[in-house]
Amino acid sequence: MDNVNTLWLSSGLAQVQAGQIFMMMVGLGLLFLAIRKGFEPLLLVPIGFGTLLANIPGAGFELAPIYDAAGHMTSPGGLLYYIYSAGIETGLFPLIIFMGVGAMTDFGPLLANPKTLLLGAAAQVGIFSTVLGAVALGHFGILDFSIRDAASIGIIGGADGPTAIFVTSKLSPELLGAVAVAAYSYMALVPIIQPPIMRAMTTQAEREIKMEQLRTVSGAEKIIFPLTLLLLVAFLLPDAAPLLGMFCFGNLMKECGVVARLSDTTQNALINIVTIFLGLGVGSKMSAEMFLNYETLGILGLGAVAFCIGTAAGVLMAKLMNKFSKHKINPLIGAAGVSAVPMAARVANKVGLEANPQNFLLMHAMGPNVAGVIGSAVAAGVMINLVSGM
Amino acid sequence: MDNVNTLWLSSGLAQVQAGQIFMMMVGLGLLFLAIRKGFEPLLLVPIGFGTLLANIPGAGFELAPIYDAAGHMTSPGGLLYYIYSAGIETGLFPLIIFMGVGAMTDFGPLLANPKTLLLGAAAQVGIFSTVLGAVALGHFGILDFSIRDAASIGIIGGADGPTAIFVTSKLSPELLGAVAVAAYSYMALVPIIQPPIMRAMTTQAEREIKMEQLRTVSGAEKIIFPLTLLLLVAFLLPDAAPLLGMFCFGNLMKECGVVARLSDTTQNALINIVTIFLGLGVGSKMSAEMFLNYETLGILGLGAVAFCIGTAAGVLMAKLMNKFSKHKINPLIGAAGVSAVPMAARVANKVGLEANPQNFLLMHAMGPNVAGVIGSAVAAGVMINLVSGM
Amino acid sequence: MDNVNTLWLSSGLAQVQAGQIFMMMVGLGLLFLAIRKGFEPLLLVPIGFGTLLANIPGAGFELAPIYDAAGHMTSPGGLLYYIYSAGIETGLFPLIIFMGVGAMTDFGPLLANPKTLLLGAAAQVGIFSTVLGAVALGHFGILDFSIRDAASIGIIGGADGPTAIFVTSKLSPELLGAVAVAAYSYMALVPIIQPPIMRAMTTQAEREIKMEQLRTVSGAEKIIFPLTLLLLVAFLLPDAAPLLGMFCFGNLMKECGVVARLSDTTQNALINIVTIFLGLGVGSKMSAEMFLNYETLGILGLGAVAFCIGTAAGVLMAKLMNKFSKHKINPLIGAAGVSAVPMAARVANKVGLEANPQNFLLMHAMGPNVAGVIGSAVAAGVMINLVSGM
Amino acid sequence: MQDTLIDQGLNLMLFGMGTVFVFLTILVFATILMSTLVNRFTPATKVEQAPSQAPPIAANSPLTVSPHIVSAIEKAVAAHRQR
Amino acid sequence: MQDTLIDQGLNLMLFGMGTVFVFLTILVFATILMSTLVNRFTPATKVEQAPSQAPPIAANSPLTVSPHIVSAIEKAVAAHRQR
Amino acid sequence: MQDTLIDQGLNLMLFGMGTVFVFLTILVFATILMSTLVNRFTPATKVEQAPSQAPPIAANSPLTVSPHIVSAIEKAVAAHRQR
Ligand code: NA
Ligand code: NA
Ligand code: NA
Repeated sequence: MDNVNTLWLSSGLAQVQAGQIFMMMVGLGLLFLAIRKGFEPLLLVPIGFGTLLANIPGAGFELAPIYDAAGHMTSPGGLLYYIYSAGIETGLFPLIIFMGVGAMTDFGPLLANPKTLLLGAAAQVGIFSTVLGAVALGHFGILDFSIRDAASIGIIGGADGPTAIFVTSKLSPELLGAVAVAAYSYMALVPIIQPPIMRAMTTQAEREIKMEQLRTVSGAEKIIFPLTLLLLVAFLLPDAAPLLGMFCFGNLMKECGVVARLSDTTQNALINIVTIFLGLGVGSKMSAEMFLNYETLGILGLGAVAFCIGTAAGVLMAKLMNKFSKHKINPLIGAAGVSAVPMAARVANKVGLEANPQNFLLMHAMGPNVAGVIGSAVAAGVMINLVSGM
Repeated sequence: MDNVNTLWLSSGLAQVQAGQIFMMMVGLGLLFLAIRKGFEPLLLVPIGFGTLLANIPGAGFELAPIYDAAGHMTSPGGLLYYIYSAGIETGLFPLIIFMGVGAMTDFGPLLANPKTLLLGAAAQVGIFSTVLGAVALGHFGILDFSIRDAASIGIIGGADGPTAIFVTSKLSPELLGAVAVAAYSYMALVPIIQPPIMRAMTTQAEREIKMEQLRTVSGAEKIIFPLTLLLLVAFLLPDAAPLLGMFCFGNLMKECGVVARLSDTTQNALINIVTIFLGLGVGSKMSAEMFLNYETLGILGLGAVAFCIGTAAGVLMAKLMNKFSKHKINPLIGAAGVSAVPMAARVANKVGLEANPQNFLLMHAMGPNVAGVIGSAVAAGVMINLVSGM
Repeated sequence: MDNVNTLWLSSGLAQVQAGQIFMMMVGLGLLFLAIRKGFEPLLLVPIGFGTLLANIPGAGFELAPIYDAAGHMTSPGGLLYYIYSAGIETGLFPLIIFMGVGAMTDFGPLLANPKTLLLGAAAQVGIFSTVLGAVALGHFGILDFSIRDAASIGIIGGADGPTAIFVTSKLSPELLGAVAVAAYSYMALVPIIQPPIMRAMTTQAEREIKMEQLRTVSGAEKIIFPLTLLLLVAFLLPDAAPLLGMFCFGNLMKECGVVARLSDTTQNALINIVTIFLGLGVGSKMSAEMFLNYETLGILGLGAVAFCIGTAAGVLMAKLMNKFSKHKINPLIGAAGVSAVPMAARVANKVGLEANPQNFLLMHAMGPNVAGVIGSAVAAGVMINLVSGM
Repeated sequence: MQDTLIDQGLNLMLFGMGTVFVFLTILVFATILMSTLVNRFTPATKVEQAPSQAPPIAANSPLTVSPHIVSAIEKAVAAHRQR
Repeated sequence: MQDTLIDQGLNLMLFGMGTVFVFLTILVFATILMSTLVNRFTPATKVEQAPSQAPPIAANSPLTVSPHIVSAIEKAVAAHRQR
Repeated sequence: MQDTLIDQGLNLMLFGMGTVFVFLTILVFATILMSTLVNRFTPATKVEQAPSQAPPIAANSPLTVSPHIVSAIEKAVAAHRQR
């Protein structure tokens, strides 16, 4: 009878709390969005499943190992604990993913038209105005946000998953679940969020602007650009060096042409392995205590605002640049400055085609699109630096 | 001359013990079985080679690193030590392999005929009757087995390598070598062990039973099944959640169709890397002190009994089910309930073809075959739970 | 204003030291050699980039994590710190790479003509005479070399990157950057360093010697050879067992033919992943304090001498063997005994074709070439053993 | 627990095997229920949805080969032709 | 710092956005300078060098497939033909 | 040991180089012996066994490409044909 009791007491039904059931529904919801709606499935499938695992009553996926006084392990830790502490707390997984993203990035369109970097800068207004929104909510006691939390929430506006995870795991690890879910969800929603804003901020004539064909970029330029970027980062903003350093390393491996087998593994086996574990590890922070509160609603709301402001700022910046330059820019590509590579560039292309079926903006939009990645990594570096000193 | 002495004293010949030589012969024997006889080579090649490495006199493959009082490493540990402590003691490697196995598993045949799950349950009788055998040997002082050892030995009957390694590394790490070797060896011997039992337990008429063609299973069912299984585990038997959770995660990645690149890496690069290190790590427990004793003979004997009983129980269960159902089951597919995927299903097919050359049982046997994986993971969970409380 | 100050103080420009700028130029130089000159790019691209990262002022790539008294992490470590401490300090990365190299090695030519093993032995004279050179420099107070440093410098003459990294990380970690750079640079320079020496040490008639066609080697011999080598190592020189054990394991996986999927992953995804991190980790030891001193110049000079002496010794050994054997060896293949697989074998082939356009030495030179790998792993083992006792 | 080893073994057999059977029996019913529900709710939308939903799943196996390998294959094939 | 939360947020906005704009503006000029220098110094050698330098870069994508896969592909193609 | 550095270096040279030569010389004989034994015992069974044993080894290189890639290749080839 003791055994029946043991089994019953250890069963999920005997231990389950309402919060866990709710979080499992959140996990199932994320899986639904990822699988049926195609919301960034590469990350949301592992995050959703990790949410399920982390909320199984009594399974202990997120428990740390226990050692006796002599240092012997008396109880091994749970899978998600090891993943989180080895890969996320240390920052390794986001950095390795950034290396892989770098190895998949083509800076050609950006090099052909470098001033589109400014569009990538402008879109980061979304990040910082969201920070302001979060501190306002915190200041007036509406939600419990510190300056560290505000920075982590703002970075959602960077529309860049690994950057958001890197910053949040350093500044506000308890918000990691909500921030990562918001970042990936809104990235998936870019085709719904951006077009109305883009249309509202531009005239038909502006949307019809046809841009000059991009010049051919030489292989040497593509090789030297990541090194140029790294050196600038090194001397001006070392706090952005972890993210941008690995990004440039991946890109150099791709472009230099002599380490193709390393570049190939970086873009495939390595980034896939790390993506699986990163997603599961983020899931481990999706516990009821951390997720089921008004702060999460605030994060989701602020994240949406961040995307909208970033989109608008990119478009406005493009319009401003057109005032000073005779090579006109179609302001729709400014919206691609939020990053969300390559979705935002495709959206710019699609809205452009609506205005003029002969106007292909895709390659033009890739410039601000990758500029947005650089821009939010820079914003991440400066926020980590400033917030740590506050 | 000191140097000659140093070299001589550090040579293998000066340090070797009889047990090490014997264990190296065991390692060579495992390599022979794997390479020439095709015994589960993916695991037995690394285990066999790991056995050789672990028994090289003075090479220190299994030594822990040494730190001075200030925490500086004064002597790095051996390769096998790092592998064992990072991947096996923590349970990570068996779990990652289970994820890969999940990503390779097709639940279609099981979903088309869910009652074959009961065949997978019945075959686990092999596990628990072996536990009884082991405690009997322990109780009467014939061999030195505790209840933890008995559970680890019983799990050999689950015919599932990663499950056996997971349970044994938690309950009786010193038996890991013998249990893993027995599990993989008997899995390789399934085509020799099972047919005589299957023939003895069935009549010619039973073996000729032709089963109805399996219905087509929809993609949606295949996606929802791993989630259903996970939720049942979560609420009824959280102790089985690590193994079955990762199994369901791998399967969901495969079936959902939106993360094909993750599923592909899980089934290839990731599972291959982990398999190599898992095998080497198991080899590190193949030392003379742990392996060269009567207990190992007992484990090998009990393991064989476990396979036989499991096979018989699966066949008998199928015959029992036929008494209550009008959709007749060919009892041969009950033997596939021990798991040993896909070998046991092929054996069922082959014995069936002997009885009736038109009777293809392979797909029918895949149902109980994967049910056996679930069944032994459930048995593993319940044993870890109950034994820890004893 | 405080914030401007914070940003300025944390910028690279405010913190940079002359040594860091110089080391960044060294890193760029390595990248130039790797990308434009094709110097062993698989290693020198990651090492060069790692050098850049490690010398970014204030970026903290090489910092250890900081824990508070309760064991909580207050500051995560840098990427390069984790890579170095997990993969290089422990010896794991060089060993895994050696496994991959083993899985890419064909012992066929060596088995067809086993006495070419002696050429691989002779070329190790380069290692040990360089040790003598280093201790002479140390003894006379010209440079600050201990016996451990001398052994690490000598191993450059082994012309085998992972072996050099393995030995140096154990004996003189502070020399790791210089030794690894020298080893890979000179391996890349083999086509320039070796031919003049080879021509100077041989007559035209010797270079024209045509060797008998190699016999066919059976698959069974190829399977049993790595086991034979492992057993000899186990009993005679266990200190060489880590390197040669993993080498033999990789080779057995390749040759046994039953674990092709493991062998394939070992040769591709796994070795590529580890190569990237090994290179970055080596770069983390490329700091100004460790690299910018006269010792580095001494290391570079001695390394070049080591290659020259090794080449000459291999050629001389071949000429000596011709005095005692009626099956003549073309002495050019002796130069391949330094290893630097497969570059040195190709150089022997090319110099041979200059002398006689019909004389293809490539396959004959592969024997001493892989023998050189074994020879320097043996030398590494014996040096680690003897030096640790001094 | 201060049971004898045999008692412990019998307990393990009894409760272990019982749990396995109970769990898998529940799973049988859960699976049947799941399949029934899925097939009841998807047929309605099946006629239109089947084609739209089938491809991602059918496309699974070809997609597991990354696009650049496929393009490399096509190049290899083209190159092979030209010989 | 003992600023209020709002002050901290404003500071972060001001200095953060400023840094982003300053950094990316500098990067614009650095990139233009880099491209100009690269294209000034390579054209001279371009006529001869272009063909020799282009291949390693152009060869990039096919090279990302390891040689043994390519040979396997060729075998597969050959095998497929013979059917 | 309180030898001078030079003594240590000479010792290392002497015993190191000696060990390398002794070890590799033993390996030469061990290899010759191994090959002789292998080829003595396999020829007898070679006539029948060669075909059965050769395939798994010969099959090595194609097998290193996983089956689903091979099938993808065949599909790509088929698709390419139909164009
Ligand atoms: Na961005
Ligand atoms: Na089983
Ligand atoms: Na060598």
